[in-house]
Amino acid sequence: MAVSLSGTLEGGLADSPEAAGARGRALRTFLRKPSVALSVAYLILIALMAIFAPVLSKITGNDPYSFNETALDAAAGGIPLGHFGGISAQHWFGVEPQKGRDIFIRIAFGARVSMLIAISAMLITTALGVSLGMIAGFFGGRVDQVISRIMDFLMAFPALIFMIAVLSAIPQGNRPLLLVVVLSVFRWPATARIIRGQTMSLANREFVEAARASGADRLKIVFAEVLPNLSGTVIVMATLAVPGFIATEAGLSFLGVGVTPPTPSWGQMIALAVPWYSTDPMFFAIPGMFLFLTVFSFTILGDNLQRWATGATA
Amino acid sequence: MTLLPYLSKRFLASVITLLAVIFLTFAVFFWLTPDPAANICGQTCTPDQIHAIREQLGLNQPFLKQFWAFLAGIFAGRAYGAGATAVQCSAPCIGFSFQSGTNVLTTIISRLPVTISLAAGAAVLWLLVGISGGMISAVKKGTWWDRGAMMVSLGGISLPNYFVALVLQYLLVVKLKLLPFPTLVPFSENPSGWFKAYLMPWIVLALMYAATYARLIRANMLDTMGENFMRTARAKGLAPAPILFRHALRPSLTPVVSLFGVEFATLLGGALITETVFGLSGVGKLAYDAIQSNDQPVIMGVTLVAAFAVIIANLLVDLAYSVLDPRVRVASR
Amino acid sequence: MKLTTAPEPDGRIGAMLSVEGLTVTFPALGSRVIDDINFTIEKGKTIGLVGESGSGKSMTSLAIMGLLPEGAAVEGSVSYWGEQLLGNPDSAMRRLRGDRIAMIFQDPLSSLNPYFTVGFQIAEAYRTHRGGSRRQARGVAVEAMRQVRIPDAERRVDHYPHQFSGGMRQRVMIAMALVCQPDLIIADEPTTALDVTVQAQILTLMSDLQDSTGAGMLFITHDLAVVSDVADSIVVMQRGKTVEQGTAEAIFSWPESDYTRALLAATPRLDDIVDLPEPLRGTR
Amino acid sequence: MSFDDHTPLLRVQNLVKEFKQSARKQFRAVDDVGFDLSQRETLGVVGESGSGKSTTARMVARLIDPTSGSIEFQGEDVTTRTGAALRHFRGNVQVVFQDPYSSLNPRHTVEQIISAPLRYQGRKVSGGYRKAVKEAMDRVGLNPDHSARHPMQFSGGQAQRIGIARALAVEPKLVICDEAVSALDVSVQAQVLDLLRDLQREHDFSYIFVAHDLAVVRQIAHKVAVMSAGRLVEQGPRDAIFDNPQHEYTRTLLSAVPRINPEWESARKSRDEGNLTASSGN
Repeated sequence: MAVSLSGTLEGGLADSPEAAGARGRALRTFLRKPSVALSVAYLILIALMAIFAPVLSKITGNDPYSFNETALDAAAGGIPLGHFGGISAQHWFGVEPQKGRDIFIRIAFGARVSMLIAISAMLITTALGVSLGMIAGFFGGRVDQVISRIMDFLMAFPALIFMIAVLSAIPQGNRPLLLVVVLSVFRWPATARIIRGQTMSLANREFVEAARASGADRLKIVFAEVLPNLSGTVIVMATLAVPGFIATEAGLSFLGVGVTPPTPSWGQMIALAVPWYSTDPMFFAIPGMFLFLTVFSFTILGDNLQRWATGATA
Repeated sequence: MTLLPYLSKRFLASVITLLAVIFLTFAVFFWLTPDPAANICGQTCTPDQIHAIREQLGLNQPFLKQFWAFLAGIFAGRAYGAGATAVQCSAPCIGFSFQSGTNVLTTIISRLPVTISLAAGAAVLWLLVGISGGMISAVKKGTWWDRGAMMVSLGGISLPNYFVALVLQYLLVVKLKLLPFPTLVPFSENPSGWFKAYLMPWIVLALMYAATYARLIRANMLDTMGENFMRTARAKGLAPAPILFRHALRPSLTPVVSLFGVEFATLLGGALITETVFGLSGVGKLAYDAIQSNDQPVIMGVTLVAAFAVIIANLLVDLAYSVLDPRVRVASR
Repeated sequence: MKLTTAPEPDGRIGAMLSVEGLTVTFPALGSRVIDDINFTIEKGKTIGLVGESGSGKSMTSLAIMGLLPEGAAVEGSVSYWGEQLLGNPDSAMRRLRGDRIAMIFQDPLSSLNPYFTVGFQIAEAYRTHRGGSRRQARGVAVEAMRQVRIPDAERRVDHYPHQFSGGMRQRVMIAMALVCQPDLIIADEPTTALDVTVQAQILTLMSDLQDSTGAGMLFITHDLAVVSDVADSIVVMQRGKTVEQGTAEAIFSWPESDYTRALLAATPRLDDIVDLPEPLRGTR
Repeated sequence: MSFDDHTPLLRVQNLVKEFKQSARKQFRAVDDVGFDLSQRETLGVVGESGSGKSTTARMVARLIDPTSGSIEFQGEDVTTRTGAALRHFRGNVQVVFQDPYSSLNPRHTVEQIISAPLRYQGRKVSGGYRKAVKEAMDRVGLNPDHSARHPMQFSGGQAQRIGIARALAVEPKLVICDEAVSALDVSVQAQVLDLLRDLQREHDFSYIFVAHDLAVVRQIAHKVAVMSAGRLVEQGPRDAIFDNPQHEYTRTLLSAVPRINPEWESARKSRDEGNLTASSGN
């Protein structure tokens, strides 16, 4: 006779803080981490610089295009007057040798361009990557074969060389838009591959079978059951895509095929600084530092988001 | 042998990918280059000179015909122009440079040694630094070393290589005068000079990959250390060394091989920038110069050779993967 | 070289293994995982450690082997032939592990390294403690595989774990444990992951091997029917504490603690008579 | 086709399932399985790993498409039904899985999980979904106030009760339990089996109860089907199968099940009865 015993043996209710509270607390601990806090602060600064670049231009009285010969030492081959590349009250980050354009305002407008390109490319690759990744992962079969072959093909391509070739062959036209398209074409497989893998494992989970057994059709299953479990990964992939794009755009501009002058871009500024690297090192150090710190901050953010996302849903 | 059907399918996929690459590259250049003929004969050009060039290079043919001729050129060689002025170009022929008129393929092959020694040296560097750094971080998980190494690796990933190149040159060459400015000198003539010339380019190219590999090895090692068979190894009374280097490292290395296949595609891009900054006349610099002077055949040639190398690398990686992992190599009972 | 009976202990004092007041806590987490566990194991005898998940039975075995996870604090005493083990440096414990005290784990699928042949992994235990050439160790591995009745051992010694069924892999685990003729075998749920017919064979094999080698055994399981079959005496654990312990006959014939009685009552039996609702023939 | 009193709730005939093992070879996981099931009746399906018992259950739940054979539910053939017609069948059949944490969406709250089948079937419930969820939770012994929590915040036994509440909320006729208690501790297992029996009594559920543990099946099955290597080796009323097995495999299976030493059992029982009579009325 099987005795039914209520309560004596069963483990107590697992200690369960309110669901919302847990996520809120996790967010607070996430932000308290020094590296994350610094990165977020820096990125906010860069975003403000980018957004208010025109305002800053009015305040400082400098614009990214006009030459200021007065700040240059004509006798010494046009290197900026004063040390540290001509840093002064008027020119907070100094001026360019020979041309004398103000570096601070060019950094601000440069931030504007590269953030614009990086974020729009990220939006495209995330949308493309998530949808194609989910379709391939969830429906499998021939659809998966086709999408996977395309992804393999694109990933087997020496992207940088091909981008350079394409961009160099189209001299005119809206450069930023062209860059966004070219960057997105080669980057979406990276997101799609991860999303496809996760969708496949989620699709085999029993809670999807339970939904099917309860009469849910495919669309409901994809959006109501599978997608919520992918949100962590999507955020991480999107965050990590941005620094990738910023670095690649800067690389292309450095090689002269990205953002073409006169629109400033950090990569382009570094390229201009190459001939002066020994005589005026600040000229390449300043855009270089900004580029590095921006990519570094996004990468730290993405890395910590990844740990937080896997932690939250583990 | 279960391997044969798998590999033959994989080889076929590679051939298809290569053909697709050739087609796409040719198509892009066909539609994008303004006017190759005008480009060849330079500014002082009369219309009929341009016409003659267009005739000789078959540029007025429809797209598919030109592509077919180009494809035939790669696999069987082709002749440009007709009769006495015909120029023979043996297979695999990618055409002649607009600028120098030399055979594109021979130029690329002549530049290969520089790129190979750059890439090979960098590979040795990043594998050593990456794998050992990753392992130490995994073993010393949570210590200041681990946190520091991981932060440095994040930095390594974020540092643009041309910026690192400039910083190194400024510090090591200009300021501290430890190294000469990299000037190419053949290994046979002066090995130490060769080594000094390549040291900075190796560091610049290897930096990002060393960081990526360190993070990957660390993650793999930590996963593997959590496996049950590690507990079995400890319960058998093995010393820490065999536990680490045999039972933990072996499973962690296999994913590294597959990452190499994916990373190889970006390696050539990295080499291009590194060679350009340091002025090393490798295939990368060749591509960069061709881009500056809009020399389409050379750009196309480098792209095809690079794509070919990437496809071969991925094929070799798949082969290595199936040999390395017994569960793939040996079918179950 | 045949696996003979373990060498007679040359007059060593005390029980082969005695555990007194064993307590394991995780100070950082403020949790007490096992609390004041006491038992002794004699040569040739089997102690059954029974309890539900979270009772701390596996943690007890890891404490004895010195394989506790990071951050664990151990109190009390674990002595082997009178020699204290707790607090030993890992290098000293390593000499015992796999040689004098061996372990068998629950999940045969994940307890073997997929990248090395089974022969290598068995021989590895032998060479670590007995040395000898690679070829000689391979011979010992083949012999050990025959000992645990793995057919065609000579050929299968070079196979990989994924080429064996669950039951066969568990036999490999047992061979690995026995290859140095240990005094004590700790088996943590060795048959839980196996089908019932395979479990029967493995249990028979383990008791035969215990008879032939005279080793003592600590058998950990949640299944009362299995433990009644295997153990000479039993320790019943709940949430880290011993609720009752005694000979198998005492525990099963006159259980004293409420928890043991509740467990016995809750354990389903093949001959239970259960009143079920009457099915409705046809359907409304 | 109407159904009268003699048609069983479920009739499965010649069910076969083949999987593609390699280019040429097909692996037959289920080979010509058939059985009937009446209302408020439990069929125990036992067998070892690889016997095809789980595949059979998933075919009946129409989670996997059979290679051949027929499944009749309330007299109507549902083997190949799809779309709206299938939804009626889905409304009457629910599944409870082995691993509670894998069968409950970690990102959904308990309320969303339990009400999901109702929403997916577009069922209108008097008093709204929230009321139905609270009732179901209460009936399976869960605290209704916890309906906003996520599955990870519950113990194994409670998570399994959420799965049962999900099935209960839809008021199905047939509940397919695929190793539903195998992952639970013995004490919790006993309580869940108790709950399933009570629900059967109250709601006339029929169960297909798949398990590898014969002693567990003994607690709940009216009749038992024994499977081995995809084939149905023996089928019959519970007592006949357990006390007088005909097929060689069934006998081997039963003899392999470990038993508590009979003398100790009878010693304990007689002592307990002694206590009961001595201090009757407690």
